[in-house]
Amino acid sequence: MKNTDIQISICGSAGDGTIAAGDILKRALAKGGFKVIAFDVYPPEIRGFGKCISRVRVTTEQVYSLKHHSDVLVSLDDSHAIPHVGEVRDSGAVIYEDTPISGVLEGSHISAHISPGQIPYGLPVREISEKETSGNRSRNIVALGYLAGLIGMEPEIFHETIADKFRGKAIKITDMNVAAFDKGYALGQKTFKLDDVTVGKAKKSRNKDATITMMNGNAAVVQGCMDAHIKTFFGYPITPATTIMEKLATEMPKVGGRLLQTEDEISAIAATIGAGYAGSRCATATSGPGLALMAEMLGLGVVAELPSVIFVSQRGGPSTGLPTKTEQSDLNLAVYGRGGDGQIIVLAPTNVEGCYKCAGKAFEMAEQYQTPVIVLLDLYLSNRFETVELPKQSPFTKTSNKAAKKKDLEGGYKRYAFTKDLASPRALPGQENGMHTITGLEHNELGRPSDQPRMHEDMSAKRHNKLLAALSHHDITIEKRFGDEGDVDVGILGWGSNFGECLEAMFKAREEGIRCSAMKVVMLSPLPLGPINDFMDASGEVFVPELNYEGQFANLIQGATARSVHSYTRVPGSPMRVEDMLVEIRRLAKIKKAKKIGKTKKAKKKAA
Amino acid sequence: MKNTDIQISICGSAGDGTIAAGDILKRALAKGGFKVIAFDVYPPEIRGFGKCISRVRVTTEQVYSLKHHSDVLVSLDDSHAIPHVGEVRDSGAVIYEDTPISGVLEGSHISAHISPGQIPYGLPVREISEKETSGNRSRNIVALGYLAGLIGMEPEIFHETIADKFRGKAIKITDMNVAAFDKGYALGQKTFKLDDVTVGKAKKSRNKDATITMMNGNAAVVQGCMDAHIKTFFGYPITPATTIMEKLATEMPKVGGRLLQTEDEISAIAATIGAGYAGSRCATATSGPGLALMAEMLGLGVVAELPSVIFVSQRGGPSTGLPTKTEQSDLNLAVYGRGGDGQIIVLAPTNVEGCYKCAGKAFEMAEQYQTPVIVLLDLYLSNRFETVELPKQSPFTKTSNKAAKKKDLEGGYKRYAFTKDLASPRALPGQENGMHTITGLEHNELGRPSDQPRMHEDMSAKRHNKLLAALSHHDITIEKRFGDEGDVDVGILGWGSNFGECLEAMFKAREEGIRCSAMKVVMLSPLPLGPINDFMDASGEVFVPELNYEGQFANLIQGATARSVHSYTRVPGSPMRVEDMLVEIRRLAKIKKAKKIGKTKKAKKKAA
Amino acid sequence: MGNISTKPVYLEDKLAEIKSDGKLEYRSKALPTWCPGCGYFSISEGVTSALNNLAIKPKDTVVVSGIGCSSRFPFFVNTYGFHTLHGRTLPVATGVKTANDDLTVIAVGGDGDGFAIGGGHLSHVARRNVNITYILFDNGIYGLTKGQTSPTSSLGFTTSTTPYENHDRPLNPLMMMLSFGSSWVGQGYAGDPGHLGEMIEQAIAHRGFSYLHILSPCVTFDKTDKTYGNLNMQVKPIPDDHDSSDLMAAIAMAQNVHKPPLGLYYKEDRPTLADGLDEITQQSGGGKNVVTAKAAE
Amino acid sequence: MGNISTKPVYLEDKLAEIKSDGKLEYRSKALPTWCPGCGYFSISEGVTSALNNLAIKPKDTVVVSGIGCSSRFPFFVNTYGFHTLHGRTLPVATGVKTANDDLTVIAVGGDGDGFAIGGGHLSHVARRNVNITYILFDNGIYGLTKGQTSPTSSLGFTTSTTPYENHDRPLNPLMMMLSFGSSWVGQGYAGDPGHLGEMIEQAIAHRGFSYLHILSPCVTFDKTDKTYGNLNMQVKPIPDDHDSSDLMAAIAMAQNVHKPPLGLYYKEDRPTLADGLDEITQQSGGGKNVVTAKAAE
Ligand SMILES: Cc1ncc(C[n+]2csc(CCOP(=O)(O)OP(=O)(O)O)c2C)c(N)n1
Ligand SMILES: Cc1ncc(C[n+]2csc(CCOP(=O)(O)OP(=O)(O)O)c2C)c(N)n1
Ligand code: SF4
Ligand code: SF4
Ligand SMILES: [Mg+2]
Ligand SMILES: [Mg+2]
Repeated sequence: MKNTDIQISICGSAGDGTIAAGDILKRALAKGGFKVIAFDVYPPEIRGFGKCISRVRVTTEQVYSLKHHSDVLVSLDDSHAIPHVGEVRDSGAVIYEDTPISGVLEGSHISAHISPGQIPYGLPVREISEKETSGNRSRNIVALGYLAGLIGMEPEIFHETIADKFRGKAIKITDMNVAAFDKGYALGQKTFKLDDVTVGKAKKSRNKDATITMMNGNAAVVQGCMDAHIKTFFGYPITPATTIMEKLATEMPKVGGRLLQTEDEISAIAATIGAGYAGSRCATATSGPGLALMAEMLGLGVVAELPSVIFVSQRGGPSTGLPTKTEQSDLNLAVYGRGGDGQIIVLAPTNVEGCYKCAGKAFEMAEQYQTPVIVLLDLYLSNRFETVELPKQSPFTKTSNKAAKKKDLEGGYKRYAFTKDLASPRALPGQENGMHTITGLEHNELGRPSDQPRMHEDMSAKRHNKLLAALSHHDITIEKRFGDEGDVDVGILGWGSNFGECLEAMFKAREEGIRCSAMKVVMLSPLPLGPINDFMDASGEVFVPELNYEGQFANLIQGATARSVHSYTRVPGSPMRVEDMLVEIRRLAKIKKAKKIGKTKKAKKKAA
Repeated sequence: MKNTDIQISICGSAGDGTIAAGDILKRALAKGGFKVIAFDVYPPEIRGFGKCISRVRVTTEQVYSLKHHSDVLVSLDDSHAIPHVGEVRDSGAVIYEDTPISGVLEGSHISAHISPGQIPYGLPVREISEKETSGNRSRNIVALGYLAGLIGMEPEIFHETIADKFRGKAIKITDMNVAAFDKGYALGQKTFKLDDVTVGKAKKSRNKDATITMMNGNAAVVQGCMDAHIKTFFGYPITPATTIMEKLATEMPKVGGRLLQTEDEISAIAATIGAGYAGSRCATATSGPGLALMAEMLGLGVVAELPSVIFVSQRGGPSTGLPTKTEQSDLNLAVYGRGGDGQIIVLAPTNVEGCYKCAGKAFEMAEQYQTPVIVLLDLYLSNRFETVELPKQSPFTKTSNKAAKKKDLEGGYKRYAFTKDLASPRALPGQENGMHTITGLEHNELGRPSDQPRMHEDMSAKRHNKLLAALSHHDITIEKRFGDEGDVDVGILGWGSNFGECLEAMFKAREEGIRCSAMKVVMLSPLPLGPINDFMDASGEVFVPELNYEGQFANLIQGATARSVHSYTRVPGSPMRVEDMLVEIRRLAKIKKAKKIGKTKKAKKKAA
Repeated sequence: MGNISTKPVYLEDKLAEIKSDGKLEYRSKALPTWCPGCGYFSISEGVTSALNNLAIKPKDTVVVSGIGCSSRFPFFVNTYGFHTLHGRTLPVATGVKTANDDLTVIAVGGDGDGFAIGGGHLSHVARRNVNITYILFDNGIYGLTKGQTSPTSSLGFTTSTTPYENHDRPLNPLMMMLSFGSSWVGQGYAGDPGHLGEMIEQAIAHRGFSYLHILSPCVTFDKTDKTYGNLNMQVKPIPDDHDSSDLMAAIAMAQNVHKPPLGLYYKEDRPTLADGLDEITQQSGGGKNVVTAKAAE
Repeated sequence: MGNISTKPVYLEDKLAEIKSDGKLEYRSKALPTWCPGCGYFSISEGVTSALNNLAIKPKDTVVVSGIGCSSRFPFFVNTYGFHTLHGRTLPVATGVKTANDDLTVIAVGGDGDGFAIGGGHLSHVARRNVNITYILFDNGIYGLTKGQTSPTSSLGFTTSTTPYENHDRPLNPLMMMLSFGSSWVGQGYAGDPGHLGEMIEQAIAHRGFSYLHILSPCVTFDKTDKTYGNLNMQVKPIPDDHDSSDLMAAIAMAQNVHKPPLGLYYKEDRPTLADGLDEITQQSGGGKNVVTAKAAE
C-alpha cells in the first residue's frame, strides 16, 4: 500500500471561513488516524479582508515540515489565491468558483492563471452554498466537500467534525453545513480523478500509554503546563503568545490554578518571580517585545536564584516588526539579553511534541536549578498543527523545589549555601525558622549584601556552574543527531521550528547521494558543547540555516566553539524553503569534495 | 632629570574627608603640570561610616593605569587602612596618627601592621588639627600637608587648590585649612626623606590648540556633549551614570539646552528617541539595569532608523549587583540585548580622553547612520581622573542629519529610500511637504507597514549594512594597536576601561623580553574585523582579559572570527591586577614557544 | 451638544462627507484598516476637522501613537506621525514637544496602551503640563490582539482572558487624570461625532496638557457591553451649570460612570513644561532657548 | 493621635526601647544602615510593633521592597523579605500573595520607587484590591542615589538634578491612590512614631489593599523643605468628624497638602483579588483553590 502524502492549501479572505475550512479538514484527517502537519497564515490587518491561507499536509508517517508545493489549492477568493497558483505542483489541482460574475476584470479570475500542467476544477460553489444555506455562508464547506470527494476521503468523519465545530449552535446550522458538504462531495466524487494522489489507510498507534491528538505548539505548551501542575500564571497579551494565556485562562481554574492578566510584561514577570519565590509553580508567556521589557527582572531571577518559566513565541522583528510573521530572531535576546553575567537556561523545541516536553521540563529545571528558564518558540511552531502522541500519565514532577530541611535551618539558615550540586536548599515563606531576605544585590551565603571580591567570584561561579547539570536533566532531549551517524560531508546544525525543514532537506540530500546528517540543538543555553563539537568533528562542512538576518545561532556556535560554520539566513516571515537549503547543501558537499581532493593532491605532492 | 612616578593612597571613612583630601592632592598636582590618574573607592552603604580610598598616581608622562602598589599610604582611619598596608611597596611610607588614644585595642593601631620594609611616619594629626581648626575638622588637610612636605612638593599650588575648594565659604575657613596644611607641611619637610621618590619638574605641553585639564570619564562625557552642542537630554538617576545628568543639568541650560529628569529609563529613552525624531541632538545616560529597561525602545530606534545616544556606565551585575563596584559585564546587553535583528553601534572608550571623543562622535554617528549609539563606560572609567588635553575648538559637527532636500520631497517623499550610502534623507516635523508616518512595524520605502518577504529582506540589509560606514567614520579611533608592530608571541586584545591595565601589562611584558603587542577595540559593534583578524594573524596567542565572568568580549570575538582566543576573566569589582595578567602572559608566551619548537621539530622530522 | 446618532459611522459615509470640505488635506491616502462601524472613524474625522478649523498646518502637526487598533491612527491622517511602541505614546510625545515647541503634538492610543502598559507615564505628563493633547480611545477591550480584557473592561465582562468573568474593578480614567493634575480634561463619544469634533478642537487649542477621553465601541469584540446601543442610552451632556474650574466638582462628575457626562470637566491655566524649562534657562543665566529643531533646507 | 515629637528618632534610643518588649523577635540582627536621624527608623519600629500587636508570626510575614534607602527595610526586620528591583515592589508582592493566601505581605518603598519608576503598577494593585499593605516612605527626594528630585519634591526645591529650581509640580499620592480605588488609605508621619505605629497596625489589619503614606524626612539630602522642623509645624490630625467611608471627603482632605492631615482617609470593604480568583475557580466548575504553596517538610 502506498503511503499517503497530500498537501492542501485553502486560500481566501478572513471573512470566507478559510481558516475554519482548514481546521475541519485537518481535524477530520487526524481523526481518521493520519499524521497531520498544518500551518495557517493570517493577515496583519485588524479588519477582516486580508489574505488567509490554511495549509494542511497529511501523511501516513509523521513528517517534519510542509512541502513547498501543494497538491491541491482551493480558492475561496481569487484575488488572494492568484499569487499562490504557482505553489501548486505540476499535475496538481486548483479548485475554484467557476460561475462567472459579471463585471469581473480581465485576469482577475483565477482560471486565467492556472498553468497548462495544473488541473483546473471549477464548480459553482456560491450557487450550491446559497441553495443549501441561507445567504451563501457555507462556500468554504461546499469546497471542502468537493475536495474530500475528489481525493476520496471518507465523508463520515467530516460529518462528525462539522458537528463538533458547530456544537453549541442550533442543530439546523450543523445540518445545513453537512448538507453543503455532501453536495460538494457528490460533485467531487463524480469528476475525473487527480493523478499521483492516493489516500491510503491510516496507521494505528500501538502505544497504550499515549493519546494521539492533533494540536499546535501553543496548545502543546498549555498541555505541558497543565500536566506539570502549573499553579500560577501572569501574562500580558501579545501575538503569537496570546493563545497560551487564553487557553490557560480556561483550563487552570478548573484545577484551582490562578491566572492573572497583568498591566504589562514587567508586572507579569515580576509577579511570576514573586510567585516562584513563594514556592508556586509559575510561568508567563510573551513574544520579543515583551521579553525585551522583562530583561531587567530576569536578571533579578538570576541573582536571587528563583524559578520562573517564560514562554517566548518569536515573530518578525526588530521592534513591532512583523507581528503575524514567523522569525527566529530573538535568540540573542533570550540568550544574551540581560545585564551583567546573567546566564539562564534557554530551551527551543523543534516540534509540537517538543513544546509539550519542554514546557513541562522547564518547570522542573527552573525549580531544580533555581533559575529563569526561557522556552523559545516562534509563530510557526506556536500555530503549527501536528499529530502528537502525548503520555497518558504526566511525565513531569509535581515539584522539583529543593526544600530546606530541619538541619539546614539550624544555626542560621543559609539561603545561598555553597552545596555540592550548587543549588542551595530553599526555605519558603511560611516555613518555621527559615526567615531570610533575598536581594538583587550580590550577597553572601546568608543572602546579606556583600561586595567582597571573593564572594562575587564564588557566587558568579555558583550561578553559572549549577546550570551545567541541566545538560543531563532527566528524560529530555537536549540535542539529537539524525541521519548518517558516521562522518559526513555536510552536517546541518539546526534549532527551533526550522529544524523540520532541516530534516526534510537532510533526507532529500541523502536521497541525492550526499553524505549528510542533521543535529538539532534544543538547549541553547547552556550549550551541549560536547555533542556539538563531536558533530562538527564528523562534519566536513557545518551548515547552519536559520530564520533571522544576523545568523544568531551560527554566531552563538562560533562564539562557543571558535570553529567556523556556514551561516545561512533568510527572513521571509515564513518557513524556509527546503529547495533553497538543498541548493546550499549541494554547494557545500562540492566544497567538501574539492577540499578532499586538494588535500589528497597536497599529500601526494609532499610525498613526491 | 628623573621622571616623576608616585602613587599615593589615602584611606579613611567617609566622614574623614578622605575623598576631599585626594581631590585637593590630584588637583594641585595637575595644576603643577603633572599627569594624574586617580580613582576613588566609595562605600556601598547609604550612611557615612564606610571605607573610602582615594588613590592618586602622578607622573611626568601620561600612564595608563594605577599601580598595584602605592608609594605612600595615608591613614585617616586605622580600622579601614589596616587591610591596605600590604598595598604599600617595600620602602614605601605609611603616614598615620600616632597620638595614643587610651583604650585602643591591641592590634587596632596601624603601627602594629607596618612591615619592617615599610617606613612608618607617625604624627599627631588630631592635635595639630584641633589647634588650627576648631573641633578637629582638618585632619585630612594636616595629613596632606605632611605628605606634601615629605615628598617635597611646592606648597603654593596646594594653597591655591585649598582656596578653590572652599570658595564660597567664609574666608576664615580657607585660612584655617591653609594654616593646617602648613603645619603638616613643616613637619613633613623636617623629617627624614623617603627613598626612591623624586618629584621632578613637570613637562609643559606645547599644543596651543588644546587645554590641559584633569577630569574623570563622566565629566569628559559631559564636555563631549557640550562641545557637540547637545540640545536635549532625558535621564533617570543611577550609579555610576548619575553625575553625567547632574553636570549636564548645570551646563545645558546655560546654552539653552533642555534637560528633563523623567519618571524612569523607559521614558528617558522614549523621549530621547522622540526628540531625535524631531531633529534634536539628544542623549540619555544610565547603567545596566536601566539599559535593560531600554531594550524594547532601542529596537524601535533600530527599525525607525532614528538617532539617539545612550551613555551606559557599567557596574557590577547582574541585577542590582554591586552598584558601587566596577565591572565590564553589560557588553552582551549592549551588543545583543534587543529583540529581532537589532544591531546598533556600540563604542567603548578606553580612557578619559576617549570618553570625550566618543561622546561627541556618538552624536555624529547616531545622526549620520540613523541609529541608536551606545557609549559603554564603567564605574572605573566614569570616576577615574586623568590629565587630558582637550581641543579648544570643538572637533564635532553641529549636526550630521541628512536633511531631505526639495527633490527628495517631490512626488511622494520616501523616508526609507534605498540610497547609495543606505542612509535615507530625513524630513523633520515642521518641514513643508515632508509629512510621513514612521513605525516600529516593518515598512516599505515610504514608511508604510509592509510584510512582504522581499521588503523585509531588503530593509534588514539596509539597516545592517549602513552601519558598516561607521567603521571609517571621520576622526575617531575605532581600534588601535600598541607596542610591537610585527609578529608577536602574545597579542593582548582589550576593551574599555581595562585597556589601561592591558597596556601596562604589555609594556612590562616587553621589558621582560616577551614579544608582545596590545590592541584596543573601541567600536564593539560593528566590529572592525579586518584589523582584528590582522592582529590575530600576527599574534601567536591571543589574550583577552576583561572584567566579567563569562568572557563576553572573548565570546564576541570568537563569534565574529571563529578563531579561538585565551579568555581571562576576573570579577573583583576593582581594576584588574597587572601582575596577575603578567603571569598569564608569561604562560602564553611559553605555550607559543613550545608550539614553535614543536613545529620546528616536526618540520625537521619531515625534512629528515 | 448635537444629536446623538444611533447608527454606527460607516467608512463610505465619511468619505463622501470629507470630499465636500477642505479637510481632505489632512487625510492620508491610506484608508483606515478599522472594521466597518468601529468608533474610531469618528475620531479620525474629528481630528482632521479640528486641525482644519484651527488652521494648524499638517506640516506642523505630529501625531504620536502607541500600539493597538487605535494607534494605527497616524497612518490615516496626512501629518507627521510616529507609531511608537505599546504604552510609550506619552514619553515619545514629550520628547518631540521638548525638542520643538512649534509643533502641535497630538498623542493618541487605546485604553490598554494608555492605562495598562503605559500607565506609569500618565501622571508625569499631567503634572509637568506638557503642552500636548492626549486623545484616549476607550473601547474597554484590547482590539488589535483580538479581544482580551482591558483596564476599563466592566466587571462581569467575558473575554478571551476572562472566559468565566472579569473580576477586576475597572479604572476610572477621568478621575485619575484629574487627580494627576491635568490642566484640561474632557469626555467625548464616538457615537456623537459633532460634539466630539468640538471637544477635540478645544483640547488641541488648550495651552498645556489636555486629556480627552473618548468612549468608542469595538463592534467586533464587544457585542454586549460598550455597544452603541448601550452607550447611546447612557451618555448625557454635562449640565450647563458645571463650573469647569472646580476640581472637586469635576471629580464628582467623573464618578458617574454609569451615565457618563460628555463635555469639558476641568480646565486650568498654568505654566507648561516648556515654560519651566525656559525659566531654568534664564535662572542659569543662559541665552534664549535654542533647542527648536529646524529642518535644514 | 499622640504628641508630635520634635526631635529626630535616633538609633540608640530605639535600641534601648525595643530591648524592653517582645518586639525583638521581629528585628533582624543587621542594624539599619540609615543615617542617624532618618525618619525610616520610626517606620521600622512601627512595623515590628504592629506585627507584634497583631500576633502575626515572622515566618508568615513577607516584606517586599524595591530599591532605595527605604527599600533596604527588609534587611532590618526578621521576617521573610524580598529586596527586588527599583519600582517593582507591587507586582512582585502581588505574585507572592497570589501564590499563597496565608502570608501577610507588606510592600515598602520610597517615593521614587513607587511614584516614578513604579507608577504604572499602583492603579492596578489598587483596583484589584490585592490583599497586601503598601507603606510608602515619602521623603520627597531620591536618598540612595544622593539627592535628586523625586515626583513628590516641592516646586522650587533645589537638588542635584534641578540645580536651578524644580519646576515640575509634585504629585499628590493620596489623591491618586484614592482615585485608583484603594480600599484603605491613610497617612502617617515619622516624627510621630506613636500614631504611626497605630496606623501601620490598622493598615495591616485591613482586608484588601491598604495604602499608608508616611511623611519621613531625609536628614542628609533635604535641609530645607521636608525637615522635621517644617513638618512638625504643618501636620495635623484628621478631624474627628471625618467620615472614612466618604470618598469625596477623603479626596478633598488629600488636597490639603500644606497642612497634611494624619490618620485614616478612607476605608471600604470589598472583594479582594483572591476572592475574585476563587470565584473564577468556582465558575469554572473547578475544585477548591489548591495554589497555597506549602513548604515540603
Ligand atoms: C510590549 C508589547 N506588549 C504587547 C503587545 C501586544 N499588543 C498590541 S496592541 C495591544 C492592546 C491593544 O489594546 P488597546 O490599547 O486598548 O487598543 P485597541 O486595539 O483597543 O484600540 C497589545 C496587548 C505589544 N505590541 N507590545
Ligand atoms: C532601574 C533602576 N534605575 C535606577 C536605579 C537607581 N536608584 C536606586 S534607588 C533610586 C531612587 C531612590 O529614591 P526613593 O525611591 O525615593 O527611595 P529613598 O532612597 O528616598 O528611600 C534610584 C534612582 C536603580 N537601582 N534601578
Ligand atoms: S477590532 Fe474593534 S477596535 Fe479594532 S478596528 Fe475593529 S471594531 Fe475597531
Ligand atoms: S540618605 Fe536620607 S533617606 Fe537615606 S538613610 Fe540617609 S536620611 Fe534616610
Ligand atoms: Mg482598547
Ligand atoms: Mg525618596
